[in-house]
Amino acid sequence: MDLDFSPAERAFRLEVRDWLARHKPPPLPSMDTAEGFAAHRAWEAELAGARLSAVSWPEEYGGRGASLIDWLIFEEEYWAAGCPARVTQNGIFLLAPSLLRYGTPEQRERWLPRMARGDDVWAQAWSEPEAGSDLAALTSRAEPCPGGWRLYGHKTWSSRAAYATHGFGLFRTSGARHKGLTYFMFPMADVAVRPIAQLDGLPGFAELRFDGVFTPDSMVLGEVGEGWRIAMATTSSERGLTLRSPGRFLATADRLAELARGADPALADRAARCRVEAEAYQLHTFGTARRLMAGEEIGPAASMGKIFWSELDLRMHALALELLGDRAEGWLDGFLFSLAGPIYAGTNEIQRNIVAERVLGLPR
Amino acid sequence: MDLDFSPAERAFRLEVRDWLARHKPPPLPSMDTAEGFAAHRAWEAELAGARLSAVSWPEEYGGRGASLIDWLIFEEEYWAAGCPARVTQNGIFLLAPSLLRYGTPEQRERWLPRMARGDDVWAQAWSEPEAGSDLAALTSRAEPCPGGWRLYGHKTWSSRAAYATHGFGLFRTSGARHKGLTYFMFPMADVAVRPIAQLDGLPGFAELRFDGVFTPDSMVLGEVGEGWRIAMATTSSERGLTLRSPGRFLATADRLAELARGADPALADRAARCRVEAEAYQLHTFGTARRLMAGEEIGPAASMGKIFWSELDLRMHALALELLGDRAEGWLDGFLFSLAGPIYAGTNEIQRNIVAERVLGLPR
Amino acid sequence: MNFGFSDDQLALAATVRDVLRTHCPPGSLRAQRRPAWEQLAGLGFFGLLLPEAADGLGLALVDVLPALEETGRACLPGPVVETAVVAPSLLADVPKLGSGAVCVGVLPPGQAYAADADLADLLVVVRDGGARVISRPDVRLVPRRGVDPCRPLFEVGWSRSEPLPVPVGPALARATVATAAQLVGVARELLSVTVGYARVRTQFGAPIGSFQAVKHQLADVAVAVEFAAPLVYRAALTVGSDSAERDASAAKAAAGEAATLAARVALQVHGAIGYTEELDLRFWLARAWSLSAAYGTTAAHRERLRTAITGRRP
Amino acid sequence: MNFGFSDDQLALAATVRDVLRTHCPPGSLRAQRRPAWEQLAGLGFFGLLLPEAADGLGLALVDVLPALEETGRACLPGPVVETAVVAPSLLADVPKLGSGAVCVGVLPPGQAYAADADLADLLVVVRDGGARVISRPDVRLVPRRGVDPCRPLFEVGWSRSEPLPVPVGPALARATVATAAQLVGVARELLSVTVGYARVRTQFGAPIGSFQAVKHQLADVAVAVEFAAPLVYRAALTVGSDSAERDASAAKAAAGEAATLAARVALQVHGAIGYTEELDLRFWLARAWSLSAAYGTTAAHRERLRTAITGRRP
Repeated sequence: MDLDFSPAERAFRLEVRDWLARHKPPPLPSMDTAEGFAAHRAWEAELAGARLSAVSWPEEYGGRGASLIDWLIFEEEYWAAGCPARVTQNGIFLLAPSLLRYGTPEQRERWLPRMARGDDVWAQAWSEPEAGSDLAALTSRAEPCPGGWRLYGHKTWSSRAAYATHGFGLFRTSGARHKGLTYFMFPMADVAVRPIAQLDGLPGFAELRFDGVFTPDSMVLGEVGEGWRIAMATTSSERGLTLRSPGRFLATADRLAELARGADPALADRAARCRVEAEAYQLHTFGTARRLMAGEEIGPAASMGKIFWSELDLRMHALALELLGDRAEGWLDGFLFSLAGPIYAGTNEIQRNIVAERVLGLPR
Repeated sequence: MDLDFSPAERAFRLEVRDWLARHKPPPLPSMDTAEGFAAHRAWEAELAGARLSAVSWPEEYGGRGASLIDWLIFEEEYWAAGCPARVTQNGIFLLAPSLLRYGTPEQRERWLPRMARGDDVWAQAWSEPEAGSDLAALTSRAEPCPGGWRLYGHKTWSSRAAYATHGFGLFRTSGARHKGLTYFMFPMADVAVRPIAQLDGLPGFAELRFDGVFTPDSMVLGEVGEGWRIAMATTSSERGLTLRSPGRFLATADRLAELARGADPALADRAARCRVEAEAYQLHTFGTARRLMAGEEIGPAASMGKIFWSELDLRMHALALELLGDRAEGWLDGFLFSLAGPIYAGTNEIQRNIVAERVLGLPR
Repeated sequence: MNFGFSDDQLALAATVRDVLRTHCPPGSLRAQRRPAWEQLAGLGFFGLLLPEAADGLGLALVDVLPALEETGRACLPGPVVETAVVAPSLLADVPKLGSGAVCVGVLPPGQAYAADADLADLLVVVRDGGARVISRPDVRLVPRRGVDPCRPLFEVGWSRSEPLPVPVGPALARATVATAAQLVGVARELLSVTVGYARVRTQFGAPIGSFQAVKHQLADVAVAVEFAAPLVYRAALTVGSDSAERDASAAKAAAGEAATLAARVALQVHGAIGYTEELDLRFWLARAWSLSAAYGTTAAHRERLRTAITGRRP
Repeated sequence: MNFGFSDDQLALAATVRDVLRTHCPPGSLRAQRRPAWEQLAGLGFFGLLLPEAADGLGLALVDVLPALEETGRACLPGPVVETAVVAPSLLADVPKLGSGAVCVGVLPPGQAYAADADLADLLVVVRDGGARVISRPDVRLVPRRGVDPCRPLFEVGWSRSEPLPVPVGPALARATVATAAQLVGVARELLSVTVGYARVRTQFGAPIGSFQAVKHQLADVAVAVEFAAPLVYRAALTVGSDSAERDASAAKAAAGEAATLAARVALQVHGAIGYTEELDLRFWLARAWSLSAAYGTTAAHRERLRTAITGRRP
């Protein structure tokens, strides 16, 4: 057991740190505005130019074939440098793992490089009004038609959809609760998009209505009826780790520790605790990366990570507001975003059920 | 709205304070030892001599017909003075409210004065091995016989039973889940008592086995089949308030605040928080007393108090251990006792269900 | 010992509640800066605490506490505490104060920005233990981003200002208690709205309010509010006494924590929809957060309590 | 970067686990002061960290960490950390130390009483930054009440003592990390025993482990242990470095909190029966509490971390 980075890993860290120091843009407008969206997209293109937008992907798709450790190093440097949020997040971290694992060579060839450059920006379309936590209750459906499928139904909480070029999600191709779901990619062009403004007034989400939106057979991911399995599999593999890397929480904890210098010791105590918890998540992730690189699956244990980082993030931002009082401008966006952490990607109530039932083996 | 004590209340406080200052015994051995039991019993007799063992009872039974406010004042002074735990607790605070409300004049006459003097010490016999939180699942039964009843079955977690002279509890007189339960008092003489040692090695609880223990008709409390209603009614009336008075938590919080002087501010902060919470419980109780004195019932809201004081008590003792490290001798008994708070008298999980379903109106 | 509100005190609250139900519906929070202000003025609301000499009713803070709780429950915008609670003890000699015609803003100590300063005819600035009053023409305002859309913040500059001869401590303690009362109202509304949602929203074939995880989170909110309120009531009773500051801190810290817990649970139980602009819930969430930081953050009040109770300074 | 234990490290732990399963069953906790001591000595357990020059194996702390976790999981009594971890770095020159024939006790700084001092042939007393060693004949012991029946506390007096020339800091950091590892083992065992109970104990016609309130409490324990362990592992790796003290404090605080949470939930889920002398559970509860206070309370370590991370001293 060790915590030592190899010479190559140390060199990679320095390269990333140096490149970011030279290319980091000034603070960009919110990616949920047209202007900000364009700016974030341009930043993704610049990252891609240095093969830094998706370092863990194979080189042929615009990555560096980097190890999970390298990816964690990249993330630490990226967030420590205070770089912009990733407008390509949904595609790179939700869709791409499934594409790499279940996609055809043509699909990977066709979509990954454009995704890496931000040419295409993907929106996720998981939830439906009546199926929030209960994904298997989805009712949107796909009907076969010459050359492909027509999508019907109603999705919501689709992040980035207000400006995205493409989307992906599960649609019913038969009645079976799980086996009836198929994983579709689709162009946003013909989807009726109604932006949903969030607490901050900006449309981070949208409602999507499909009335016969056409998508070709070539945009079905995996086999028909395999959608649920594909979505779950990637949830419990890399995605369990890559959804939120430790780097961003370490960076937040450092900003918080700075704020706490000279603060009341009772508050400084809480800030120090947050920093240590961010380190715990970092160390735990190094252990998880090791297991994944050895070919193991994380499985339901990924739920423990989701509970831990989402509640840490919330505590950190709430503490920052307590430390800053009405001077908290610089933390408000992060605070509002952190509030969603225990909700999205499976509420923490669901996650605790998973830990209790599938990790600890308690009865359903 | 005011928080002012009347001249009479202030005078009563001073009388109690003065009497306790002159009569408070040195620390007694644990009441769960034969020697300590006797000593605690003697102390109850001394209290009774000054009509201070059950101040809120009518004078004819050895009380002072004092108001709930007077009782709260007594409790504050009693615990602030650091007086012994009450060996008569079960009788005075669990049985007596039911006796006063549902007992016959003969029963009150017969039992209350002896209880007030500690001549009789009562053990509660609520739980059974298979019915801990689920009281309505009790299986111990009572069968009619000439002149009274014969009790059969198995009770457990009977506090004080190792040395008590009498006991009380619910026994089945028919199969109906609730309507089949009757409230019995019984002499301990013929009950097979197996003491259960607790974490501290002392028998605070006992297992009771009844194989035909005789108890006369005169020791049935209320109507046959009314046991459940009687037990629940007193739970949600005074008992909801008298189970744990604010006085003892205020006294603990003051000891804690003393410990915290000069401690790390992060710990002192937690001690100050505990003191304020003890005050919140005190104030809340003044409000509850007002409603009860106006003839209102507390009802399920009593569960909020149970959750609040039991978790406050636990936090206070855990903090004391953190403050004292291995010098915590003086707090160990209290710590072990506080751990039981969220368990007895209805676990806090049950209490939260009650609050959610019966106070907030959430579906069962 | 009679620790409960009188019929008069509750009747006043009921009146205010009715007025707010009619004139400060959730919709008005999107449209108006000062809904129900005239109607409250019509009730004499802004004169309740004014001495009779100043054409007020000369009531005590505790008399209006349930009414203030209602302003929180309705998420009433505008400088209500400043005009109805602070002004009477600092600016009693200002003419027509009781009529609500004069709108007052306050920049409390330890705060960088003044809430609702754009509405203030008179702005009270407390610095270095002393207070100065500035009239609208002499004020320069720079908008600052805050968390509460109905309680905008402004950085304040001024050309001329009048020193206030009266001590400012008591007025701030009263404002702190009044804000705590509003926080209790905000928390109660967040709780009842969330309970209502949990009863109708179904997932996995059952109302989410039937899941124990949801029940217990909501029960914890109920307990937090139930035991914060008495501390607020006490603080209103002792606001003139030696323990005024300490009791006000206990009230504000407990009410702020109850309200932020209520907000946290409300959002968690509502899920993604609670996070949207179109749901009114957001106004109460924002109020819980903004008032928790008003007249001293929870942390600042906890520090005061620690010093008062354990003598432990940082 | 290879943050996981090697096969050798895990194999050592498995061996220790087997020995303890046989020679330190729960029953032995009621009967013996030092169960399995000879068997561990037979394995060479007490020589693992000794330099080869002292007939030890010269292993690093991290190599024995999983084995130490097993001693916590089995609730192994006796001065194991003192003899197997502290002694090798302070008393390496004592003959036959590796054989387990010499039993060592420690009175750490900031603690009033020495645990298991009645078993100690040599007692190390750390005061004023320096360490002294006292041999059994020169020690006077007064029993003191502690929370852990298997880890009795003694007030220590002595007639003669030898100063130890070596710096004591590193040895204490190692003892702190070793104790944290035991706490992780204690927490894991408390969790698995409680999960087992929750699966079989029925109330209201269902196993209590099927109630969400119980599930979520146990899930929280699982999360606490899951994220405390890596901090302990790191501390074992950095114990020789500049960040040794800080990392040891992070490990001890997190492990202590995970273990006390596990104890709290274990008791709550077991209910009254968990509170009884006859159930073995109490030994693990007591160990969680006693080790949390050993080699620095959680509070003391949190204070250290605060100073290291935010520079904020009391």
